[in-house]
Amino acid sequence: MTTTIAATADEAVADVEDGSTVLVGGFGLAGMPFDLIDALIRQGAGELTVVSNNAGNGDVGLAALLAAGRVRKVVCSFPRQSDSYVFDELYRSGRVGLEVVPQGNLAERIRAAGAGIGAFYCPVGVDTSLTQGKETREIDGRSYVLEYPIKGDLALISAHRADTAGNLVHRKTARNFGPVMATAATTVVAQVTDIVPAGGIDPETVATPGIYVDRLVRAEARGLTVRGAR
Amino acid sequence: MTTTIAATADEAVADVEDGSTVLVGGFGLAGMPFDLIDALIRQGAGELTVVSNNAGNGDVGLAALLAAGRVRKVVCSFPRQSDSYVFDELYRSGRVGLEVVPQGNLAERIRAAGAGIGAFYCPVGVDTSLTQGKETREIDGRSYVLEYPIKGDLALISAHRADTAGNLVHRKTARNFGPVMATAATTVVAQVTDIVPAGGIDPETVATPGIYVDRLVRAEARGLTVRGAR
Amino acid sequence: MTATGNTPPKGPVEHTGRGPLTTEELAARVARDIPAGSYVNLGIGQPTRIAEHLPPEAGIVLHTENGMLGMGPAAVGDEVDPDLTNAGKVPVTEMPGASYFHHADSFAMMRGGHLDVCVLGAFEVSARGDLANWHTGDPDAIPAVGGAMDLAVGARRVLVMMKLFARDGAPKLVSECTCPLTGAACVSLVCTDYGIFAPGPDGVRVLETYGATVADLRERLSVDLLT
Amino acid sequence: MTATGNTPPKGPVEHTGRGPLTTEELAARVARDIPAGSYVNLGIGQPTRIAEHLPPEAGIVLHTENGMLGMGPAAVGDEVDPDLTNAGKVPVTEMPGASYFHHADSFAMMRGGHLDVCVLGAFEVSARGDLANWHTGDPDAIPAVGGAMDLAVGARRVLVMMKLFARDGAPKLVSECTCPLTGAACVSLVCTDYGIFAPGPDGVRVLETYGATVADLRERLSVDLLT
Repeated sequence: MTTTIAATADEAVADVEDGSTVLVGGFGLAGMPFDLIDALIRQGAGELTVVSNNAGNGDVGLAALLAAGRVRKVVCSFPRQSDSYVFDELYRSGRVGLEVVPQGNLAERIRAAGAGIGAFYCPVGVDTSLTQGKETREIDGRSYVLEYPIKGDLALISAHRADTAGNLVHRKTARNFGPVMATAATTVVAQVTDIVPAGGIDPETVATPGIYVDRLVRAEARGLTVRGAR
Repeated sequence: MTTTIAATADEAVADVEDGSTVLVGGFGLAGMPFDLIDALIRQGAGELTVVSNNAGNGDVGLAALLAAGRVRKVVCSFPRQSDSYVFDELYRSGRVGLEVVPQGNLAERIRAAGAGIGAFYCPVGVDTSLTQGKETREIDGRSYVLEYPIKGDLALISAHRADTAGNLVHRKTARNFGPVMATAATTVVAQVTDIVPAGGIDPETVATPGIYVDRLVRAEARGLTVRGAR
Repeated sequence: MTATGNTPPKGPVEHTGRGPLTTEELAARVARDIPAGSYVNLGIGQPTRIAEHLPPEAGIVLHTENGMLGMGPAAVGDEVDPDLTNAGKVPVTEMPGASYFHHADSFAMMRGGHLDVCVLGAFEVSARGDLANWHTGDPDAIPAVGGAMDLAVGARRVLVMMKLFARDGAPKLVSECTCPLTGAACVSLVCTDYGIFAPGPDGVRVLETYGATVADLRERLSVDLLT
Repeated sequence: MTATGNTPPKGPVEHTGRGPLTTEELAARVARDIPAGSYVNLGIGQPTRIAEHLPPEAGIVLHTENGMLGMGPAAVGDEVDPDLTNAGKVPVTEMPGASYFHHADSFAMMRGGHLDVCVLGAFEVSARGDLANWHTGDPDAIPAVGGAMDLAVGARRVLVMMKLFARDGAPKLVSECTCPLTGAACVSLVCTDYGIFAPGPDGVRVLETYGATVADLRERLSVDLLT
């Protein structure tokens, strides 16, 4: 249904429930929806399963959500980074669960959820510990593992610009997981730096069509992506 | 490897072999690579399997290739149109084979070939005659059919503009199968109306990255898409 | 014409002081069933006419499976652009807020259940909501499915717009489809010239009739009609 | 330094009048093995350095799995843009002819076999070309795979760039990997400071040595070396 524009990030995430699965865009800090994560921390929902490429950097964004004790489990490809100390401590003390998924499988499984694909045979990770116990099949002489969709109750993403129809354009490698996560969650919230009237974005350049976006909110400030960066 | 620019459409398809599977872009006439098909007719390869949404309109494009007797089998979603008389006659007289594939399955199976997916479970066509004999599976209470990739030896597509790095931008609904077919064939040839230097296309707007495009050729004239249209 | 009061009627509304709906009236009737703000795919043929009856202020966005959201009306004169057509290959226009995407993305959008409504024509619909609209079953016909099967599973609500009776008088709302199926148990609502019906696992519920009573329709249909 | 004459040598080329390759020399050596016009993904860490040794006129296009083709050198000063990084999250630049795409498209590109070459670091490579580069096997380590497994299956040729021996002197080219695998039988070429090796179903073929003879390496490695 129609994309709505929330007055604040707090309003945009006001109805998140405990136990939700939240897809969080971004690759490291690029494309990370900082305002929305901060609002989610204020909103207070807990027992969350977070699906994202990483598990937080420094003390901001996902790391702050983790530090607030709101996350039960992280599904990601690369939790361990030089500044992932918040996650590291929680994980080592058994206070957060972890499912490690190869990065491309993470993206493709999210796409499958958004594209109505029930499961797919993937050649990545065959004969490795990350696919142990998963169903395998030989197709045309090659081995594949059966992978299932990852769907979210909520997706929080960041984009460069939106129009009032909810169409999004992204910027450089900050695009990363945004367009895919937007297809795969019941409620999709995007923070953007600017919202222009419908017709203000060239229809050929839309990377995330408005049909996928439920709520928009203007990010308070651009350049947040470098706060705490290393 | 690097995209090359062919001087003529004939040069671009000079090495097509008998028995090839050829993915042909376009939806009706929009995005149909007329120059390349005409060159393929002159080149003479036969016993082709053609994968395309339709099976030709009027006497041009795919219809001309069919009329020349070069096609053994058509894999498509919608052969029957008010002006598909060339195909209709060949089919009724048993001179061309036909595999009908739901349109979205056609696109997704081509994508799977390009994306290294071995097979996927699809909810389309369950309990219909088009999926009879195919493997099915219940996943989370819903029925799915196992669908396999469709790969081409050659893809012939049309785009609006290219740069010398092989990046393509398309135009409106003429984009249709082009970006997907470009991922799924051993050799990909694109006819375009214009070729600009690398850097002449905004990197955010590329719909078909150059890595997928082997050969470019300038279309002799724009507006060919209306020749014989109805 | 329809019951829009605060107290919904218990049974079907019988519009008997008139004839069955004309195609244009039916298109308008279906249009009223599409909520404001919906993303909608209108199938080739009669459903295309619904577009003219959608109020512009409702902000309904049309999808065409050949790769566009925000499709506008049919193109006329200088607007005609061979690169911009609908799924029926008819030249169309673009609305503000439109977007283009390739076929795999377009059908992922459908298959993933992101469209709110699609409206399709039909040869037959069964009491449980099976849809037959791609093949008459005539062994001499050249099979052609297009996006019909994808659409049948690809919207939250699948509406059928059709005449209730074929030219020979045979009902098209049936106990079991005789034509090859497009999709099983996928139709939410059947909108016809003689009435609006909701098929389902328990049978067909009549919501409205036009130019006929429920009793009249019971005589002409072989399906049980729930009220 | 390498044999580029018209008559290729029958056995490996032993470069014994010198020490093993420095990291920079190794990066340059690997760079020479990447054909002009290739699409290449350079893994995080040492392989990143190969970029500096690719001749600009070769038209080699770099892919970064976070969604870009046509990646340029690391960004300096005003070029730094938080929205433009490589897979190691280091700010980079954009070359003419670049393109951006989302993660699913980026990994489809890899998984579909469209990259000509990727170069990865490794903890261990086995004689048949198994790769271990994502996890040391240390039970206390936090597992983190990133795109390693996708890259291992996602290029026509997978090159490994590593030192031949770990700090403790243990060989990293082994009969069987002891670390958890990233991919099985996926490595085409192992480029090390002491030599270039081609693993395969029949065992490891030595192509070149640096600062050591094949005989020297046979003494220090537990794998059979074919010549």
